[in-house]
Amino acid sequence: MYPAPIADASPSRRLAYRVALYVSMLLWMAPLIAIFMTAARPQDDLLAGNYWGWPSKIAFADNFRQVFATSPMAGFFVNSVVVTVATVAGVLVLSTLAAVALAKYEFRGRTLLFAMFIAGNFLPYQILMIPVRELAVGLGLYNTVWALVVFHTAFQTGFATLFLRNFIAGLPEELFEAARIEGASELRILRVIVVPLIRPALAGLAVLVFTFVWNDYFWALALVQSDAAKPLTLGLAGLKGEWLTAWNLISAGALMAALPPVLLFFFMQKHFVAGLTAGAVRG
Amino acid sequence: MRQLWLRHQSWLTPALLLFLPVLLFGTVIVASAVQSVWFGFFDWDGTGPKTWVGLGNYRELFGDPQFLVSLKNNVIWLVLFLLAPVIGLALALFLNQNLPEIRVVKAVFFIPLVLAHVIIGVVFAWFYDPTFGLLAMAARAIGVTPVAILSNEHLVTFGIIVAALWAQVAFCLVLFLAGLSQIDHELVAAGRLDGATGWRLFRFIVLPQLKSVTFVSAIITVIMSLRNFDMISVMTQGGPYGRSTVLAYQMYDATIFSYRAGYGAAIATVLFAIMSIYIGWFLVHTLREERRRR
Amino acid sequence: QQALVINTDRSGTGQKAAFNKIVADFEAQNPGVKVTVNYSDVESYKTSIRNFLVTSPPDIAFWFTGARMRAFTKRNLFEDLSGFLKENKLTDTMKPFIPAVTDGGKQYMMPTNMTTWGFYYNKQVFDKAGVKVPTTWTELMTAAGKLKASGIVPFTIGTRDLWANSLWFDYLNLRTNGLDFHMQLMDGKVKYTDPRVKKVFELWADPVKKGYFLENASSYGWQEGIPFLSQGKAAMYLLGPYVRTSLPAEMHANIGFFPFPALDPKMPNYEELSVNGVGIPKGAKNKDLAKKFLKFFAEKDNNMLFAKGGAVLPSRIDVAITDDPYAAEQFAHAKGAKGSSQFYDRDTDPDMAQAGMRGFQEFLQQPDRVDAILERLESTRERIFK
Amino acid sequence: MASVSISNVQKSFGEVEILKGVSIDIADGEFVTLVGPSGCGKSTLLRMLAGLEKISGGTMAIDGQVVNDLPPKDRDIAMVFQSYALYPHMTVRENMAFSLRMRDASAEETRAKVDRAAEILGLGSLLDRFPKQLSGGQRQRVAMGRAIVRNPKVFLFDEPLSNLDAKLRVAMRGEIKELHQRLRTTTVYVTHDQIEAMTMASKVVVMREGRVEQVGPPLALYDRPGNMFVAGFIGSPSMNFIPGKVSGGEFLADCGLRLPLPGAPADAQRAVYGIRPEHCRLDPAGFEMNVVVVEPSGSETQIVLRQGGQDLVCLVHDRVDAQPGQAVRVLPDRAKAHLFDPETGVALTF
Amino acid sequence: MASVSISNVQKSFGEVEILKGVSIDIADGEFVTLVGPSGCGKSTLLRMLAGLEKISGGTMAIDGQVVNDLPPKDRDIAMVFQSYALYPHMTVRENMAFSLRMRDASAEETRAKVDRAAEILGLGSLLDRFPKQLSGGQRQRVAMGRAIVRNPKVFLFDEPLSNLDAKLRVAMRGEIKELHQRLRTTTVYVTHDQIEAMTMASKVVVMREGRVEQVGPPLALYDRPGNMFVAGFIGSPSMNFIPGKVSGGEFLADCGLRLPLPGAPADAQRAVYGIRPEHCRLDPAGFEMNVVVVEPSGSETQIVLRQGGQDLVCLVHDRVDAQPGQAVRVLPDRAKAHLFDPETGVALTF
Ligand SMILES: Nc1ncnc2c1ncn2[C@@H]1O[C@H](COP(=O)(O)OP(=O)(O)OP(=O)(O)O)[C@@H](O)[C@H]1O
Ligand SMILES: Nc1ncnc2c1ncn2[C@@H]1O[C@H](COP(=O)(O)OP(=O)(O)OP(=O)(O)O)[C@@H](O)[C@H]1O
Ligand SMILES: [Mg+2]
Ligand SMILES: [Mg+2]
Repeated sequence: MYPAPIADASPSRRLAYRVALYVSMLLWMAPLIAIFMTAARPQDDLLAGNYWGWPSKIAFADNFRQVFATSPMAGFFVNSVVVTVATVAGVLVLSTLAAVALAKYEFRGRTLLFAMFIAGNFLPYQILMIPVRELAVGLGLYNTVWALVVFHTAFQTGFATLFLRNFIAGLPEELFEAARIEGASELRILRVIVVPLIRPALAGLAVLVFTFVWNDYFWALALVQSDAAKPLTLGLAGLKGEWLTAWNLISAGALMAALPPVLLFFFMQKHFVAGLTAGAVRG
Repeated sequence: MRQLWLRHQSWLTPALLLFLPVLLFGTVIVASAVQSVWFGFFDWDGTGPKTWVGLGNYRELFGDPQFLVSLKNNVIWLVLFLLAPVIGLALALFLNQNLPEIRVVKAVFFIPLVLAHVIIGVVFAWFYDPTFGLLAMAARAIGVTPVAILSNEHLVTFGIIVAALWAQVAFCLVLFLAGLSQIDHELVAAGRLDGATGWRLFRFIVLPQLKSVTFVSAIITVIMSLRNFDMISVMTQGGPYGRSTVLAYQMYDATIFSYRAGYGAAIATVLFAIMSIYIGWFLVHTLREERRRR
Repeated sequence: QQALVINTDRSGTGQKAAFNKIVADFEAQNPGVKVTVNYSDVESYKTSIRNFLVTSPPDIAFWFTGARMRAFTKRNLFEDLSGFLKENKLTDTMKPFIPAVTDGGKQYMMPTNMTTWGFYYNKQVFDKAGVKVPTTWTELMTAAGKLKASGIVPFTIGTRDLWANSLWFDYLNLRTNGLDFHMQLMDGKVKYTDPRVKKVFELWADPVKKGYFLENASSYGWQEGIPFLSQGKAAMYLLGPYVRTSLPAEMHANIGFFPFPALDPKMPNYEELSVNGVGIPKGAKNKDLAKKFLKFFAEKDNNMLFAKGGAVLPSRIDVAITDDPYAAEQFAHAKGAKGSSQFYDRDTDPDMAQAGMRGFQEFLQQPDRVDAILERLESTRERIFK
Repeated sequence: MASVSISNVQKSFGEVEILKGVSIDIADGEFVTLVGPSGCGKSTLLRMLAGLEKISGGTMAIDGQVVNDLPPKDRDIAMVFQSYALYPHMTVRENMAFSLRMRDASAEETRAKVDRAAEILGLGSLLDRFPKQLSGGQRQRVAMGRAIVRNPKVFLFDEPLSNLDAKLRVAMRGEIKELHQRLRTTTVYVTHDQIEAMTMASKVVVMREGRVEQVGPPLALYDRPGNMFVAGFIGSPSMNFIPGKVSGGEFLADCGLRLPLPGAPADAQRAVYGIRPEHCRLDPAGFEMNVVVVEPSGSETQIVLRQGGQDLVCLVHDRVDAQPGQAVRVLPDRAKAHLFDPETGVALTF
Repeated sequence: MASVSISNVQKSFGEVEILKGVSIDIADGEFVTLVGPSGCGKSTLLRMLAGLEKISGGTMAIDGQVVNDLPPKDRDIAMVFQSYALYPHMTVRENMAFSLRMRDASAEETRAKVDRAAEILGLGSLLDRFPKQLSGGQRQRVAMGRAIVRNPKVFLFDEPLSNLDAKLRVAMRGEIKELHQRLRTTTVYVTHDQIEAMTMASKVVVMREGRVEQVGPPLALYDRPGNMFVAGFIGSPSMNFIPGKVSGGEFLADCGLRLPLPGAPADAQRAVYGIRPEHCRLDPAGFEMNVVVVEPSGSETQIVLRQGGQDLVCLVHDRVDAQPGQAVRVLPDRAKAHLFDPETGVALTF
């Protein structure tokens, strides 16, 4: 509630605040507006140097059509969806298991394992590139979407475990004890008590992991090369084409790539923010 | 069997629960990290046979002018990136009001968070374009010769940092808004009654309550600053002439373009070592917090 | 049902369309064969080929020739195609390009096409400034001076991706020191601090210091340099045919071409000619079918179709593109060469190439640092070619 | 020290009207307690007095000066919160010195004042601790210390003892009372604890749903509640309410009991008969009821009786040897009975 | 229903010994309350009985069967937690049905049992609500409902009412008592509320620092506390303790007062004289003391008196018209006085 609520301020101050709010919002969003404008521009505008002026015509649809025509974007999109959805599902399951174990059971090495998940989560992941690639090859997963799924699942499980553990640790111990007294086995407790109760956290986590994985470029580059397995970000790089300066198309593709996480974010804003917060600071 | 289960249940249950996650995380992440450190002792092109060179890579590294540039840039990143929590906090204070539309406004401010860094990099590269970019146009409009930020060896790193800050500020903003929502109103009320207003109320009453959020966002910001790669790759590819590289990028560049996986691994190891300080710091903090709560 | 997997980086619109047609024709001719083509963009392909050749080799892979090819043949990752080429008489019909695909006397790839390099210029701009197509270095410099005076950028260029810039070095070196010296330098046998190399940089420094190049070139990717040319803000661009393919067809008429002018009248006419090829990875599953495809691909019509798609030159000397004056011009240009190198980053070690191109980028921006740059390149050379 | 005058104060949060015209006058040095069910607006009123909430209507004056638009820091008021609201990152000394520091008091002055307050409250040895190193009672004391260092015009307390356990609550109650006797600072004290309200104040204000129900000295409220709400709210266990009608100088309850009346109200009037548990005694002269529960607690025994669907709670100071189900005779103390209007709840005088 | 026998039970957390040998026998159907200061190990003992904590030493038996190594679900025990521990994501019905579901009871059986429990507790109309849609008292009732559906051998309650406000606490206390009278299930009830402990149980166990101090029926503990700790702990306000010595059939307090003794202990013996506030009355025959505080609460008045540095709290049922500072005469009820050994605190019999 700090600073003083603007609702209590004088009308002129309230107006000034609103104006400042909208101006800053506009400035903040300028880069996004730029993408939007560019995606609406015909190629000729760019060649003619009309980068920021009003588009000579609104070529949104044309650009998108061309994006799909000149590249297997539809396929990339599907790959992205497969990788992201499979990863999210896997991460949710694995991290729930690990988080419960780390939050609610006492055993030797618990702190160590917990520390391992935290540390792994903050690793400069670039250092994993070569060994992970070798591992993918060894498992016969190289150049398939499953290589991405396996890597992302493993990496995000670290983060998700840290995050869920905090959340689960906040669940009252009595719920577990009550269930135990009432005759529930440990697995049953997990299923009928823990999972329903952490559903909001799982939702937040799902959105977060979704954005992380969806936006990944580096690992797609390292683990996948054929069109059949490329996700959207990598496909987007392909949009640069060999001989094209098609910023309008790249913008259109970028918009397309940005759309799912942005939409998801808008629909799940509450969970997303709660999730991010819980992941960082226990509230 | 039942007896056995009963006797050992206390550790068997967590063991069963942890088996898969730890196996996966251990083999893919932890083992790979260890392996990467190991590779740093070899001369290796990434596909062919490896030659043991011991500390050779490191010896070369510390004499490599490019490495010093990267290191210096890393320090700049680290310091400037810490503006993110500061700006994020200021913005959070600014946005922490009750207006009907504030939810939407906040959401808009959060958006950079969900955008791919690749996309952000591309957008900012246009923004800086010395001929057609908005920045150049603005400069010309006020009669100043535009500076080609991404071509200027002194400015380039700052230019990229600004782009990366955009996303990072959004991140800190989310955290601080959450932190502000958990401020104890009674403490603020007590502070007001005690005569604190404005800056002093913030400094003595509000800020101390945000300590934990501040710590977390600062540490994560530091780690992000050390990890940043995508932006550099998209905006300058380390240029001009390697002046905007950081360790993460140099490692990639060495491995991919120069075919020197062993050398790259050594760079990664150095980066890892630097980051370990912060990871360790964070760990200690978290675990202590943990113990305090119990 | 037989499957054939092809990995390629020829993903430009025109070439892709052409190749898709060739594939479709092949499938039609060979019922029961299913061809899968994986298109990649060039930059990521450079990374991924090193992985997939080792780990999950396709049946056919496109690649650069020369040093870039040898990097793999050295490690025995490509199938020996000497027999195949000979059987199909391709050693004759593709004769000029065979050295590029040869390593240790054996051929490992089949040349697919060739790329020529030279100056692309805006005809209207030249006319307006009263500039003629230069044939000597002096003329080029005079023309540039004139253009500069009338407010036009003489040379546009984008060096963010590094490679476009090395054309200047390659050509100046070929024109001053000749092909042998150039190749020795590429092979790491000559010091970068050699006075002959310095000489090249002295020449190069002249237009750089006079501000003939696009300002802030390193802010732009090579493609981003092209609009300056097409919009008439710049007059020339030393590059490949992509200049034209990037532009809409109606602009082509305004874009002219001339070779890198002569410097030393005594020096033979060496050119930079890049040969692209296609090979069969050692680990390919379906080598016979792959060869069958290559044979089909090498047929006159297909070879030409593919070249036209990319606005490049076919790899067979017995086909001629007659319906396109531009192509004919390029062909003549290539034919007139007394000898050729491929390209800086295809001729020298990749590690060296990366360091070298970065040095050229710095030179373009900070010509005064030439000595420091060369010192650095020399120490890199010593490390790599020890 | 100052008088406080609250006249017809209103407060709305958006559409919702929370305070519907509250008027209270507090004399200089007086100790007033504010009681009422949860959500009736006690805290809101207090916070408005402190300047933490805007005043939607009416006026508040301290020492004759209208403070409606004065910011908190200019009102010279100290407040003790239910959660104590100690600054967790400051030591006890710093907590107590904070308001002086905000007023840019000199170091010596601050030190002197804090030391004096610490002495009064017996906090001397705790000055360097942090709040989390203190027990509940100690924290409470620090919160008071923070209030008294400033020597403000008015003390406000918002349920200051509700987080303490029973024994400590009793002790702290005594301390606060003693403190008031010593400093004589005008005090407004919000509580939901009966005993606190009754024993501490010279004046009790009973609120309900944003209105003042009754104001008066504690025993006056106990003895002469103005209406059923106050009657039921003050006193524990609550007053028994028995519906019925007046008939021939007696009260004829609907359950059939005939109850003695203190005066002689109009006949045939429907009314509610109120009698406190402690004013019923077991007496052979009484009427018969069945025992439902007997709860001896050592010093006294609470008995729940039932007859014709009507429950009656009785509190007696003796041990009672009655078993549930057994019939006993009970007699209300006629002088202590109350009658209320069944519609309006207003006390009937007769 | 079953008997519970706890013999010499010990518990350590790491190095710290929390329970130092506790023995309690509980008969079938009995209602036992466990009281003691915070941290004395009440909850720990209860949790050990439920199987939630390992037993470090001694044995616990339910119905004669040693349960030391039995997991909670096999002990047939139901527990009501202070926080109620309702499953927030389940409706009231699902909450109550949970244990039956875990035992794979049939749908009809479950429905029948839940409906019956809901009826007993008056929860019928709330069955489809979620816990957060319930008031505190309703939640408490659901928690009990959850316990009774199973018809377990033993009920355990850990401060089940401490989250409720005073009025509701009284009401729920009655309900639990009534329920026990109806079901007659063996019950162990932890509380820190005097009144609860005294009024609900047939047996009270007073614990201190991991040991049992005294076990007995409530009034026996009130009337004959075994030691000073129990004497001070049971009863509110606490018993007054006055150090001094026995001298000539009288008690000569250190403060100079001469107090009457019920019997005739040995002379010159040093002792502590204990008298409850409610057993002191104002009486012209008494000795003189000065009034410090007078706290009338309506039905009774608490007076703090002082003499020679000795405080005495008095609780009288009348209004007292005394002012602080004034001298009054007070007389302890000789028959209700206690004597304790000043060293060991043990009650002296005489
Ligand atoms: N900031 C606010 N916005 C909206 N309603 C509020 C706000 N603060 C309080 N209320 C409402 O005002 C009413 C009175 O609240 P208040 O806190 O004054 O009650 P109270 O008498 O102090 O109750 P309690 O005894 O529970 O502390 C409640 O219904 C509450 O919900
Ligand atoms: N898991 C544990 N580990 C270590 N010590 C514990 C643990 N649980 C309880 N204790 C300690 O055991 C002692 C007894 O705790 P317990 O909860 O039984 O007290 P209690 O009598 O129920 O107190 P209260 O009235 O406050 O609930 C306390 O000192 C407590 O700190
Ligand atoms: Mg309140
Ligand atoms: Mg307890």
